[in-house]
Amino acid sequence: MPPWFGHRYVTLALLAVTIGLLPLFFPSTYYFRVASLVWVSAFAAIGLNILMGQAGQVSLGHAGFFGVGAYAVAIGPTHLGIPVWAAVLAGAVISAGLAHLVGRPILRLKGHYLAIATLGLGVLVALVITTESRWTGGPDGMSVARLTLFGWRASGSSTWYWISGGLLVLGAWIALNLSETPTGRAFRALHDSEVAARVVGIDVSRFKLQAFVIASVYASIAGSMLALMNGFINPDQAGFLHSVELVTMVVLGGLGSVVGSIVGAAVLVTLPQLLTVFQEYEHLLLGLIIILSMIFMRDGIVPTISKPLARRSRA
Amino acid sequence: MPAEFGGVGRCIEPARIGLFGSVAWPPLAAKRSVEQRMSDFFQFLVSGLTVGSVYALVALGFTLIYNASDVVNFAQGEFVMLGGMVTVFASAAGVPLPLAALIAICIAVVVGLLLYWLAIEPARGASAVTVIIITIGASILLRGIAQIVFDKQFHKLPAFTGDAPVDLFGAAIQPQSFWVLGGTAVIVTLLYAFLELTLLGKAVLATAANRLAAHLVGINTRTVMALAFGGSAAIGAVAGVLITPITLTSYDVGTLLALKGFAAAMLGGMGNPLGAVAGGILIGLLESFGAGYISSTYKDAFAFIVILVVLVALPQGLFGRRAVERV
Amino acid sequence: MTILEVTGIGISFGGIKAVDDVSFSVSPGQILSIIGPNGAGKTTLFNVVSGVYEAQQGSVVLSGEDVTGYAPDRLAALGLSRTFQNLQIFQRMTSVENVMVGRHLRENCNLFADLFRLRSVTRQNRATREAALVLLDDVGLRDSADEIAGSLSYGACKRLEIARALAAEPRILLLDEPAAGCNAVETEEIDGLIREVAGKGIAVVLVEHDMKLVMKISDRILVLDRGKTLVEGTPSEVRNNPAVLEAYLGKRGAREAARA
Amino acid sequence: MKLLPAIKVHVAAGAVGLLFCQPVVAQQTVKVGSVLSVTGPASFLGEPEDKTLRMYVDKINAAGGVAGKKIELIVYDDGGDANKARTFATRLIEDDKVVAMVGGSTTGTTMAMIPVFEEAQVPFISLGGAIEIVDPVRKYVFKTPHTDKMACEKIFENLKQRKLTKIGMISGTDGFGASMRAQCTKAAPAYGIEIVAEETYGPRDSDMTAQLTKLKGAAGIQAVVNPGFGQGPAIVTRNYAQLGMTAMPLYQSHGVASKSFIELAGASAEGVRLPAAALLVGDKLPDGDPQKKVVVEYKTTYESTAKQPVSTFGGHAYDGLYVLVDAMKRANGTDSKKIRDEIEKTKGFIGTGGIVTMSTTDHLGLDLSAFRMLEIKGGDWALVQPGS
Repeated sequence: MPPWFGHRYVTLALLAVTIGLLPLFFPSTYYFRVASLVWVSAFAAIGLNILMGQAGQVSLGHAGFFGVGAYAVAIGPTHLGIPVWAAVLAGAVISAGLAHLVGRPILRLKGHYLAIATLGLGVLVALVITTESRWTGGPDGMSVARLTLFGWRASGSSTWYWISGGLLVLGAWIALNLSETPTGRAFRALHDSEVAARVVGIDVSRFKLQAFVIASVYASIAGSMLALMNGFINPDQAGFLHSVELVTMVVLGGLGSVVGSIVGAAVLVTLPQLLTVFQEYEHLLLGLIIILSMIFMRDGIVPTISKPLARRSRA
Repeated sequence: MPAEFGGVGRCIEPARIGLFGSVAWPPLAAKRSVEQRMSDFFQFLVSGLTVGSVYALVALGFTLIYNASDVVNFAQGEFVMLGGMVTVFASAAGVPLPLAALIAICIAVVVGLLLYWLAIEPARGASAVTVIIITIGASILLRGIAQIVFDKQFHKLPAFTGDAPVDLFGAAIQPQSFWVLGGTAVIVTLLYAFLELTLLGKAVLATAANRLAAHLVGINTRTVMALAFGGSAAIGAVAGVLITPITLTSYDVGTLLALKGFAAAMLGGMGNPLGAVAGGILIGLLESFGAGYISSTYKDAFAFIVILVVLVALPQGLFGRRAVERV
Repeated sequence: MTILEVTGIGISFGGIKAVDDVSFSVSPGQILSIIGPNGAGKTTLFNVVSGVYEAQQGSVVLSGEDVTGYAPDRLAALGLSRTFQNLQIFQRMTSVENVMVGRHLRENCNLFADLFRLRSVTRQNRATREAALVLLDDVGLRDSADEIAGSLSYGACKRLEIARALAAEPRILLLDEPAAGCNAVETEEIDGLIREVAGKGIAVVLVEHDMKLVMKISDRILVLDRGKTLVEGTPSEVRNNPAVLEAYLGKRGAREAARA
Repeated sequence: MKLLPAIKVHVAAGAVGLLFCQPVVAQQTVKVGSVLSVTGPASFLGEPEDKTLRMYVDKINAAGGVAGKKIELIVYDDGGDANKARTFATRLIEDDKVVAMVGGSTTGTTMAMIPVFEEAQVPFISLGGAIEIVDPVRKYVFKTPHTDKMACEKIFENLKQRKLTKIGMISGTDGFGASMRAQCTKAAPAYGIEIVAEETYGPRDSDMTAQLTKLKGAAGIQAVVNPGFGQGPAIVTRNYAQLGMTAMPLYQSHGVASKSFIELAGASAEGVRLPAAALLVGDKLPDGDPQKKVVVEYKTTYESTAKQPVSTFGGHAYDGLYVLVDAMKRANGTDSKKIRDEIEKTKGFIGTGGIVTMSTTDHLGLDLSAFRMLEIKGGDWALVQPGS
């Protein structure tokens, strides 16, 4: 049995156990709410990490896809009367379609040029959402129908904790699956050397596109989850600042590390909750923490911590 | 452009806002005389140039730092904020405007240098995206400090030479606009002269071209980078001082400016100062003509659509260097 | 019969002709070496043939099909594989993964199967890994199979690239200075490896500075100078061509050649 | 198995220590929560609201609190982010266990928080502007600021009196602007107003000359209405003067009802009209005016404590707090449901925003009379005499 086989399921098991046991330590359902937010953000971050960490392509407009998913579950049931679960799928399909359509031309761009192109894409999506108020409720957002499956109505923080938690495990499982497969290796190869990748026969643009589409679907589903969880959605979730937040989660946690994305999300979601007691010093501290952790853990939190452990285990 | 609108039928129906209904069609300009359309045109033109100049200056800041250190500094907008806010509070404290502006620029430069020494230099060798996150953290930090040191209100500065609008081909122009345009021109010229005519400037260019080589021929690349951060901080601050009388300022004006400035720099071609200026002006014009002739609702869209189209056609931006990959 | 036919290739950068009207051809099992002083355009020629650069003149014909201007991945699919002079290994991946990537075209790569890591994928992974390990063994890197490639020595990386190139089971193999940075022993191994490869009927095009190696294993040699073809012929022809001897091998090189 | 609860308690304590830096709750206090946009794009709303709540809660406590209990005020800053607001709302309900909430600076954050309070059945007095907050009426949701619908009607009423029927509208694309724009478009026909041309600007736009030039050129416009808040309207007003359009009356909204608007717009603001609460003209009110005492008292308290010019935004927080406190007094207890019922029974409450009389069908309790039409004269507010 190849060595990586174990790792994958160890990670997943640990994740599942964490999600399963965490509620024992929650004094109130407010913690369910915060944790669910972490799971949802982590889900989006894991997807983005496939694009950024594995395939090495940056996206500064990923909240756009998040917004597509969110508004799909908002608009679908409200205006078009389609069931919520179908709206989630629709959102994912639309996001994938959009990513595929736009990805083809812009993924030829490199580095910062790709960054600004994706950023532009995100801004455009957010702009449409904000402006087409007849459908989206405009800048103040719109309320979202509750998720109902076979007559059972999903509501309450704890319910969503389990839904988002389960989803996260699924998302992590797929991401972990990917990295050790022909597709995953192709991603990582073109990340390290595009020319070498092409010379061994990898259709670079095709694989970049695949990574982009996968990441967009992750973001879209995460968006749908958040919208359903909140029962309300507004354009901020599709905005530039949210895109930056997602990228920060990925980089802070560690490029290419699934666990890293979860840790990154956990940090960025819970920090404001912790720092809020510092009143007007909140933002100052947030900025300071981001700077310091990136200086002293430049590869991201998880890789920086796990590296020495790995070395010890090899020795 | 307005000529095409000529002769189109009369327009009394209310304009609707929306993706398809967003244009008042037939356009409101329809029944207007040639003179009026000319004056409108100049109005849009100057407004676009004015706003564009600010984007250009921010983009210039991006470029300067990027060339010297490969860092994309998302805290660039905060320099503009500092320029404006410090001037406002200094002059409120009774300091004469020119002196206040000078103080603001100096403070911005100090902040720029501190940013380099305390946040960028320690992370030398980290991946580009890591450093970008650091600069994002820096911009959050600076905003956080600003809202404590200053306040969260909006503030204005008196126009340098009065508010009485100047008539230019029938367009009413704020005198301050000329200050902005002139100031931008001066800064661009000075920067150009500095880079081309001074030894230090050549050192910056050399570092931009090849940091290792520059280091080997004995250029102190650290000094050059510090210089770049100080310099673009100064440029940003000047932009803030020039524009505040027109646009007002507050502790959080930086974010959007950084966004637009970054877009401008990329549109022009990252690493090319003149490209940055061109990109900034272009985006400014796109916004104002877009708002003027097509739809104010989607004016921000035009800028980004154009950026996407340009980059798809020219992956290195308008004036970026085409690099052959050496393998 | 020839498998690779290159005719009248020309490309210039900023007015300078890097490669000017160069032609050559190789047949299966043949070893063609391209030599010449630095800046003669050897690597550029490789980049054109392997589709990294687009030729401005001339044509490349691969087993009868005109492939001029094809993208590298298409050429790879047609059986052309190469290594790089200045390393292009996948730094963050392990040695064995590098070689596994080399098998890309030999694996069937289905996104959905991969996303859910179906049995078939795991099985294929195992097979690919085995194959990769064999190749690593051939280039003497079996022991460092699970080390991060970025941590390998220069010579090791060179050999890793060869293994990766062979993993694609090419019909033509372009080797850009495979022996650079290798000690005598390693060079010997590479020598043997190249013969072995050619023995399997793979056409080998070799850019190399180690004249000893070149003279020993080449069937034919192409001498480039300032982008132009100077001489083409068998080792003995080239060896006995005074112009080549003096101008491009230099006295030392000449002696080496004579001894070989 | 016996181990688990032990860990649980232990770690839970740790978690509490970590997440809760809040003071130890003294006996005999009643918790009132608030989520405000103290920072971010709407901070000019959230900041005065925050200051107001804190200063008056201190006052109330100094005077012995309400129903024999001191008020413990818990304020969270959502930075204008609806999703954050939603989380803090949950925190107030689940963790802090507040009996009522006064807050929600913007319509966006308010709408995001409503489900939480409706589900928890805790009264929520919003400071958001849009009418959709209280229409349809939600059992536990109230609000104190005048609706944007009322603002439109007040403006149109004044236009009608001036026999102006064709207007141009330039609105911000932020929540406030977009919502009021929609309301005005709806209300216009009833007043025989025709919106001839429409323009918009982004919340952060720094130059609106292009849009105004279009309005200037539009056929037959007699007046311009600018639904918007923040710095946008100030720039619109400046550009309006710059383009020499001042011959056409310019109407701003209650979204700029603070002295800082006049400061920012400077001389350009001369002659600009807007509907606003009496608060801005407290000293100019006739002595007979029932609101005079309240607004003058609030104005002086705020300006002396906060060291910045009074705004109607802080006033809304004042009204919300006292509507709640009165209800608590009448309920004579801290049972959320009772308090909610009493809030709904609020009658003739004199606040800075007007005289509030709520009912089961009206969770705002203000009518058009609460709005005064103001005009900016000589850099200060002036009451517009009815009919002019």
